[in-house]
Amino acid sequence: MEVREIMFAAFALVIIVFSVLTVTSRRILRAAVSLLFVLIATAGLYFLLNYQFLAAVQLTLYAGGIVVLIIFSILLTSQISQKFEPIEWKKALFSALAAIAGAIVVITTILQHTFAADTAAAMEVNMHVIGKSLLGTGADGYVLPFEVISVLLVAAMIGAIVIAKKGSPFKEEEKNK
Amino acid sequence: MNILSCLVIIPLLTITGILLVKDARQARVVSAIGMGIQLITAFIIVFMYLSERKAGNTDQMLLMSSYEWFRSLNIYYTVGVDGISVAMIALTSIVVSAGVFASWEMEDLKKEFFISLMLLATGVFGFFISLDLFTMFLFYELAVIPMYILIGIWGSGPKEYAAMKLTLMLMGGSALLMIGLFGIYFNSAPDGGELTFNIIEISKITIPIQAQRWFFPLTFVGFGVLGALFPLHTWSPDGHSSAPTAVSMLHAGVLMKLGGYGCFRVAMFLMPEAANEMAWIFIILTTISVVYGAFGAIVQKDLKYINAYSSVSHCGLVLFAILMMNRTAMTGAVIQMVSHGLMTALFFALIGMIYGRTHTRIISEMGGLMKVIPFLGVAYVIAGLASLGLPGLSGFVAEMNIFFGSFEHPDTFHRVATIIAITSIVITAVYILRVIAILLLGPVRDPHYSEFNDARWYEKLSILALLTGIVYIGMIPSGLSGIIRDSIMPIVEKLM
Amino acid sequence: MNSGIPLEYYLIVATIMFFIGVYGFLTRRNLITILMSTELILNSVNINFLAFNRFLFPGKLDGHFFGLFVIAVAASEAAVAIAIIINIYRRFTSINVENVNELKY
Amino acid sequence: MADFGYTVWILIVPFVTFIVLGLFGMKLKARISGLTGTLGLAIVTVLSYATAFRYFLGAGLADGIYQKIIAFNSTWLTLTDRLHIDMGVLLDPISVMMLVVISTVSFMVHIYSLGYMKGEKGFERYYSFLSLFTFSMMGLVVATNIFQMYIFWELVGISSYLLIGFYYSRPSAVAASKKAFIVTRFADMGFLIGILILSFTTKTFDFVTLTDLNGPAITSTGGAVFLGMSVMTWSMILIFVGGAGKSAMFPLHIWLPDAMEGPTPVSALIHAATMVVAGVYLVARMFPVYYFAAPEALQIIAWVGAFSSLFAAVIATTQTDIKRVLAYSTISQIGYMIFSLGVSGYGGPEGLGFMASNWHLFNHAMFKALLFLGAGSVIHAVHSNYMTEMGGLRKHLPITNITFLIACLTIAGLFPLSGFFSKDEILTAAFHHDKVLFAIEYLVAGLTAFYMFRLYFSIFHGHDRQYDHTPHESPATMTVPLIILAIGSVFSGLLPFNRLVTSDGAPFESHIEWSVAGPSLIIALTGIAIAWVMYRKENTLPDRLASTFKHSYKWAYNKFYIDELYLFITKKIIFRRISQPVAWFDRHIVDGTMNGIAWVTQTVSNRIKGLQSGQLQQYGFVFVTGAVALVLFFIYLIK
Amino acid sequence: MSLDNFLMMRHELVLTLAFLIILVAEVFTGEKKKEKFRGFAVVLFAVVTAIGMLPAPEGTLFGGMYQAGRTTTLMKNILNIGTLIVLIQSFTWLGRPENRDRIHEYFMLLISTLLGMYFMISAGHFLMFYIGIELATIPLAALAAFERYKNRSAEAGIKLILSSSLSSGILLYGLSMIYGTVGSLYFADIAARPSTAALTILGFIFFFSGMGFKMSLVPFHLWTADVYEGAPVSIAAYLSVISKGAAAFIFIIILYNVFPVIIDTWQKVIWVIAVMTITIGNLFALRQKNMKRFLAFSSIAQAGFFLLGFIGGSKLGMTTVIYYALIYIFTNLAAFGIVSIIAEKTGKESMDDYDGLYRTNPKLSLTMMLAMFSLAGIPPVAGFFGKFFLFAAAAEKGFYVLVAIAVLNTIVALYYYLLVVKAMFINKSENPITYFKSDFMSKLGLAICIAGIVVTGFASGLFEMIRNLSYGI
Repeated sequence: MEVREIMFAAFALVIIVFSVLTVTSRRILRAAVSLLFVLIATAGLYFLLNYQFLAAVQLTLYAGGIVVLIIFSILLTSQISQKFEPIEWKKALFSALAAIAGAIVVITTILQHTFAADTAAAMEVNMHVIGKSLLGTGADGYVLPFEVISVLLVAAMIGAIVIAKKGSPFKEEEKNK
Repeated sequence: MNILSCLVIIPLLTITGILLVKDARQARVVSAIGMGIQLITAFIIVFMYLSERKAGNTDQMLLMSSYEWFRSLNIYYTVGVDGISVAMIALTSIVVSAGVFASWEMEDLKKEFFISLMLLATGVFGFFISLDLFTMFLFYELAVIPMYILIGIWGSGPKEYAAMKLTLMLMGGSALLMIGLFGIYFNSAPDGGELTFNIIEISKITIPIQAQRWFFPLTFVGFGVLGALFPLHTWSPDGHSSAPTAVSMLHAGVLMKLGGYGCFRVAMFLMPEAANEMAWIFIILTTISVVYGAFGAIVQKDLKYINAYSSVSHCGLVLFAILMMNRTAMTGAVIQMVSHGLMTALFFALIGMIYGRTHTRIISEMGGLMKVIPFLGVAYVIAGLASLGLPGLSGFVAEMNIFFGSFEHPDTFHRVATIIAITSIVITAVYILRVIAILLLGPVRDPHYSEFNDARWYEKLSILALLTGIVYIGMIPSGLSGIIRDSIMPIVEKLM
Repeated sequence: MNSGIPLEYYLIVATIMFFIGVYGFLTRRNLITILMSTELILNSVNINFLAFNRFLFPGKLDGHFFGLFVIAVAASEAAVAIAIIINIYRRFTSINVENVNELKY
Repeated sequence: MADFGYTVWILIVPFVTFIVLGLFGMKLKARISGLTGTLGLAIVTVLSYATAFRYFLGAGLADGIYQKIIAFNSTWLTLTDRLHIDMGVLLDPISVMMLVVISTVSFMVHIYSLGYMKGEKGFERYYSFLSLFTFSMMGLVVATNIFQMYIFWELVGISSYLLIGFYYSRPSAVAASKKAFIVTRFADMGFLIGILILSFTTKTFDFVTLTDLNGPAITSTGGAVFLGMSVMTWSMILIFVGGAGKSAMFPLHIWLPDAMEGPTPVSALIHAATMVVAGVYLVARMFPVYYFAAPEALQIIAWVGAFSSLFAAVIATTQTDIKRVLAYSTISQIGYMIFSLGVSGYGGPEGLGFMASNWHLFNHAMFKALLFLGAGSVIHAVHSNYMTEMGGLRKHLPITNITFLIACLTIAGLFPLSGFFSKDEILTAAFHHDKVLFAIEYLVAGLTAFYMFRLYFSIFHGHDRQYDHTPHESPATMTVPLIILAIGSVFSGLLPFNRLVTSDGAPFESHIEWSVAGPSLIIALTGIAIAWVMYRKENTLPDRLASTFKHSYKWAYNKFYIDELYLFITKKIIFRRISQPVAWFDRHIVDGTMNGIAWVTQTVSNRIKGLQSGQLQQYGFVFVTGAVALVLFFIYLIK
Repeated sequence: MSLDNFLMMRHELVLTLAFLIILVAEVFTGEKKKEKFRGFAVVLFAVVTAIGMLPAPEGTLFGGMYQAGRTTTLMKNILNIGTLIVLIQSFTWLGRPENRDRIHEYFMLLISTLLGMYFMISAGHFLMFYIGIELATIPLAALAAFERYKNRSAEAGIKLILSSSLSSGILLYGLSMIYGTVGSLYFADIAARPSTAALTILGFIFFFSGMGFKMSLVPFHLWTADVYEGAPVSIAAYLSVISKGAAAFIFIIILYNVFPVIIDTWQKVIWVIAVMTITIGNLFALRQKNMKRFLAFSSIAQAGFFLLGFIGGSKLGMTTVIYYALIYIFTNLAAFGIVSIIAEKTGKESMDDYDGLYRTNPKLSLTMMLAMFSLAGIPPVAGFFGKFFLFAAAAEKGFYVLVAIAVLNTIVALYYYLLVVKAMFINKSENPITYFKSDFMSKLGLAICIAGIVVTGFASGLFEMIRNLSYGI
């Protein structure tokens, strides 16, 4: 077994185990931490695939940003020590059935498919290439989505603010129905 | 501009006029004037038609004109008339005018009432002049929908239920019809070329028989619902009994004719092969309609119900005759449409007027009305006699054409059906005379009746307009019959 | 370069993760944990994209950039979602999804 | 051939009178409208007589045969390519004879009514309806084709309806008129179907063509056989059903006695002299077709006629309402005529029955109208219809008494009154045809004499009853018609019918056959004698007889319960077993299906509301399973 | 970039500019002037709409990442008109004291979602499409939760955003499979490299589910009613017409231009989904009493009708979808407009409250009736023409059974639309909504809608124009 394979197996194992923990853990902070592990393991997979840049982004933005955001909100809204009540078995059963059935169907389909690889030479993925592509305006250039995503981020920010903003001239209680 | 389009425009202008006047009482005057002009226009059209024919114009449709509408789908606003449409137009204009006068004393929301009525008229007139299936369908639905409002607001009894049922069943019919129309349209150019909605164009080609087998029954049933085809007639008793007077008049008098008219103008004319193949199914149904409606009418207690069932029977006869597919029977069908239109409108007008005085429509609660309101009584008797097919009144002419035409059919099945249908004339006599006996004759039932006024001027106007038509057709039928016989020829030839 | 591990393995891992996320979405009561489940789902998709990109179409960077943008979108989505969740917490004094059902039928 | 175009006016005049009186009668004075009607009829009568004289005295004759003359004809409505309805005037011996009969009786009735109906509300309506009737009846008899006949047939029916129901605030009159119309309408349906079949086979409505010996009707093989008889026979039987309905033959006779609810002059005109013989006229009109193409039908006709005459005569002996007695007597006499046609042959002396039938029709019109008008005069005087409330009126009503007596003698068939001649010819024809039928008719002749004199003695003899006021003789407007008609019934037996009205238009010789006439005269006298014994003076004999034959009497008195049978069929079967179930079926099954569809939709809608539970996770569940199911379905189940 | 390129992207650029103007304006407007800003924003948007109408070149930009053509321009213009009406209608609501401090944000969020839709429509690459769809959704969730003080608004927001993230997850998964089997995410490439492999179809179906979510097709529709009911009326309206319309537009473009190869499959899928959508939508709408919820279910059923235009895969189909969308915008906005006005003035949203409305507010009732008739497809209003042509498009390719199911469903639909008419015109009420005067903006909004409802049907020129512009990009 090569190192790569061992690493892959390790990352895969981490991903699956902690994914399961994320969705089953009855303590919310543990779930969040499990998610963190999943995200980190995913970044590991990206490394394996030789996408270092993206792995870095994954670590900083996802593991760093989103998870922190989530943890903050957990702190704001939940009591950390509190354990969730166990899930109603019916709900769990049916959801599990649906998920498993879905997984089986999809995996079967994937395994039946013979993937045809492109003959084109592999592209070196370094910062130079990424930067050029990201700001490229021609074919395979991603400047437009890059611009648009900035609008999205601004809009999301505004949206979050609008909701979180405290109304000044108006008494909250009066309209609370 | 084509004079036929006036028939659509005048009611619309009348609506505008009604909207403009301030006083609700003026609304009725405006509508009366509008419909007066409409009546005159209709008769001008009749004369124009006749003079064109006399001048030797042998085209199937006269006074035609066509405006492009939806170019890419080849939809045109095409109008034109033949003898049959002319007859229906004349009928409609008479009934609508009579309806306006019959609703002279409408109490609530007068303006709205007349607007809806005019809208209904627009739809009906539009339907009869249309030669393009699309516009025809448009006007068809346009005619149906104001019924909901009219019955719902100004009706009586379980009006909401009745209005809803009527609207849904009729629109259900038109839903089937729509599929049928698509079937026709998309098969209208079997050898390539441009698809068309134009009836005349389609009649020149042969729609593939497999398609016909599907779309003929859809189209026929679609129109048949409006023509009270058994077992899809049940909207009729409830709808008619709840509707206000003028609406019952228009609906039974004219709207139900849309069904019969459509059945042969569209279903049979355009898909003759399937019509020949499948006629037997519908003949059975219509024969049932004819007898069943008549029997149903015998035991009814409500005047309007009696008339509604009677309409089922009579309209069943229309469809029955159409399905016989020969010239005489189909001529009879058209005459029956006109005749039934007039007399049933008259019936409903009279019932409305009687109801206005006695405030009941249950026949057993009335009696001896002939003494107190002789004008209405006599008119009712005449309408009744027309309905039971007395010679000299319109019903007879129609029925004889139908029976003799149907019996001409070489097939025994058709003749047996004819004989079964004939029995309806006795049953009709039974229920008509039963009503007359209970309602009009006998001793005056209630001393309060002496306070009743006989018909007012506007009521008389309404009644006389309809009576004139009934008597005219009954006495001198050859004019109408001749026009229709000529015009029915292309259709019959196609069916042969 | 990737000789050892077949593409399918990546895909299977991703798919399993995807459906675990789905399972979480369907069963978790806490709104925040539901949000976390969706993050799992998005992550699994990213693995797919990158694996395909690397194994099959290494000549371009379609999958790579898609993954990048998905991360960004996920972030903004999370931001708005969390803002709403906090508002929910204010309004309902609970972020149990089963309680958030004033609107139904 | 002579121009008879003016005969159209026979139709137009009464029609115009009808319209004028119908539309404007309300505004006229009662007297004026009565006179208008009478004047109109006077014109018709003059025209009819003129036509008759011209026709019989040569204008109608060609090659020694009375021709069928189409005086006027025009197409009214085209039905099919070959069938068209014409309106016209056909003159031949029987139609001309009918013109005379109708105009005479109608004119008499018009005059009579001036007195009888005086002061009635709706006087102008009455005259308007009378005109309508006259118009329709005239149209019927001069019809050039069977369809025109049918049209006027219906019109006669409606005028009868209107006149029976003249006193429309009286429930019994309303019921009677309704019954009359519906029963005849039912029969007319048979007539119509008969016409349908006939015209389908022969492609014509025209009488001239139909009765042409080489025409399609007679030469046709009769078409397909149905239930053992040819289609032609069936059509002729159905046509006869129409005739039987109008002529009140058993079992369609039930309307006629009830029809006596109408004013008495109307009974005289419509229900005695003219309309009810339309059936006879119809068979006579179609006689060649019957004889050659449908002999089975003719046989049926003979039996129906014979049976009806006996049946009605028996009932007549028990009734106490004088108008009803006359009504049953009418049925009986029409039965005679129908029967006579049934036993007749065609051509020359063979057609004796045909001639006799028409002759009897003519005579009957005179004396029966006279009887009814006389009865009217009596009723006018005592204000009652029941003979039990009458007696000894001969002192009070001398003219009525005498004319009534003449009529009774005539109907009994005493020599040399007219009834004797025609009845004798009928019996002779029957004698040559069928002995059983002949015997029946003999019996009927006796019964007729008996019940007529029972009636006569009960009214005019015996002693006075308690009258509200002393009965007095009717005014001249009423008695003059009585006298005229009495003269008519005495002398019409002298008319040479065998020269004028024959089956093929050719005159033939006939003479009284005393071997038949003698016994019949004796039987009639016997009948009169029995009546003398029983009713001349008040005694207990009738009651004792009635109690001796209790059951038979009860059955006859109750008209053999035919009315009840009809009531059962209409009320129990048509109403209860057909109409009500149909109405129920319509409301609950057919309509119920429609409502059911709506109900199902609503219910489903209510049941599935749980799908929209408000639970986000459930939405997700549906979402995911939906997507997975689609994948499964479209990738693995259908490729 | 040349001027032509700018012109090609003018919709997006102008809109971005508007977005920036509002952003800057927010900084510089004082508390008191905020209210007046509403008018400015509406006018600004009207200008944007007008600029969109200008003729412009066609073509692709950014190496095929962005494409603009006659069809997309037309679609964007239609969306512009609809959005303008929504903005006009939300005018009064924005004037409420509790909303005053967030007027700018409202406009910005709305404009950003519209921008997302533009990019979605003009996408030439699935990445652009994805970002567009997210940009069109995420701010909408914020808008749905806009009424901070209402539980229901918050609930609507969370339901929208979480459902949408699930759906976009599934959509993305589908896209990844398409990417894996085809090898590119450029539309042009995918169309050029046909693949009918099972995995492609799986990818397509997952993608379809995501689109189904946006268009609220059954079984992906369950969020719809809850969100419509909870969200502010103008947002519900926006969701039901603009968002749905945009989704329909891009969906039909993708179906026709990207997946023509697997047309057999997607026709079957659409057949099934259309039947389910129409039927379920109708069955639920049948029993609704809350007007917003009622309109939500009705809009689900309407989405099913849209699919009838999709299924043929023909030029007629695309034409009718666009045409119907235009009609639907006017119609549904009229209905929502009235609901919003009444809710604004009286706070009543239940159908029972509408009893006897005609007697007190005849004009509103008539408008509502027109809208209902148009939704039900009753002539002579536009809905009739739209439905007729939609059905014709399906019938053209022989889907008669589908058309039959659809038309029978229109009867059920007619029933519940008539219920509204019945409430307003026929029912009598003890305490009807009293007479009130609407302000200018409400009237303006309704007037535009009425004009649209009445004219769009008859104006065959419009239909022909759309037909000439449709098909392709």
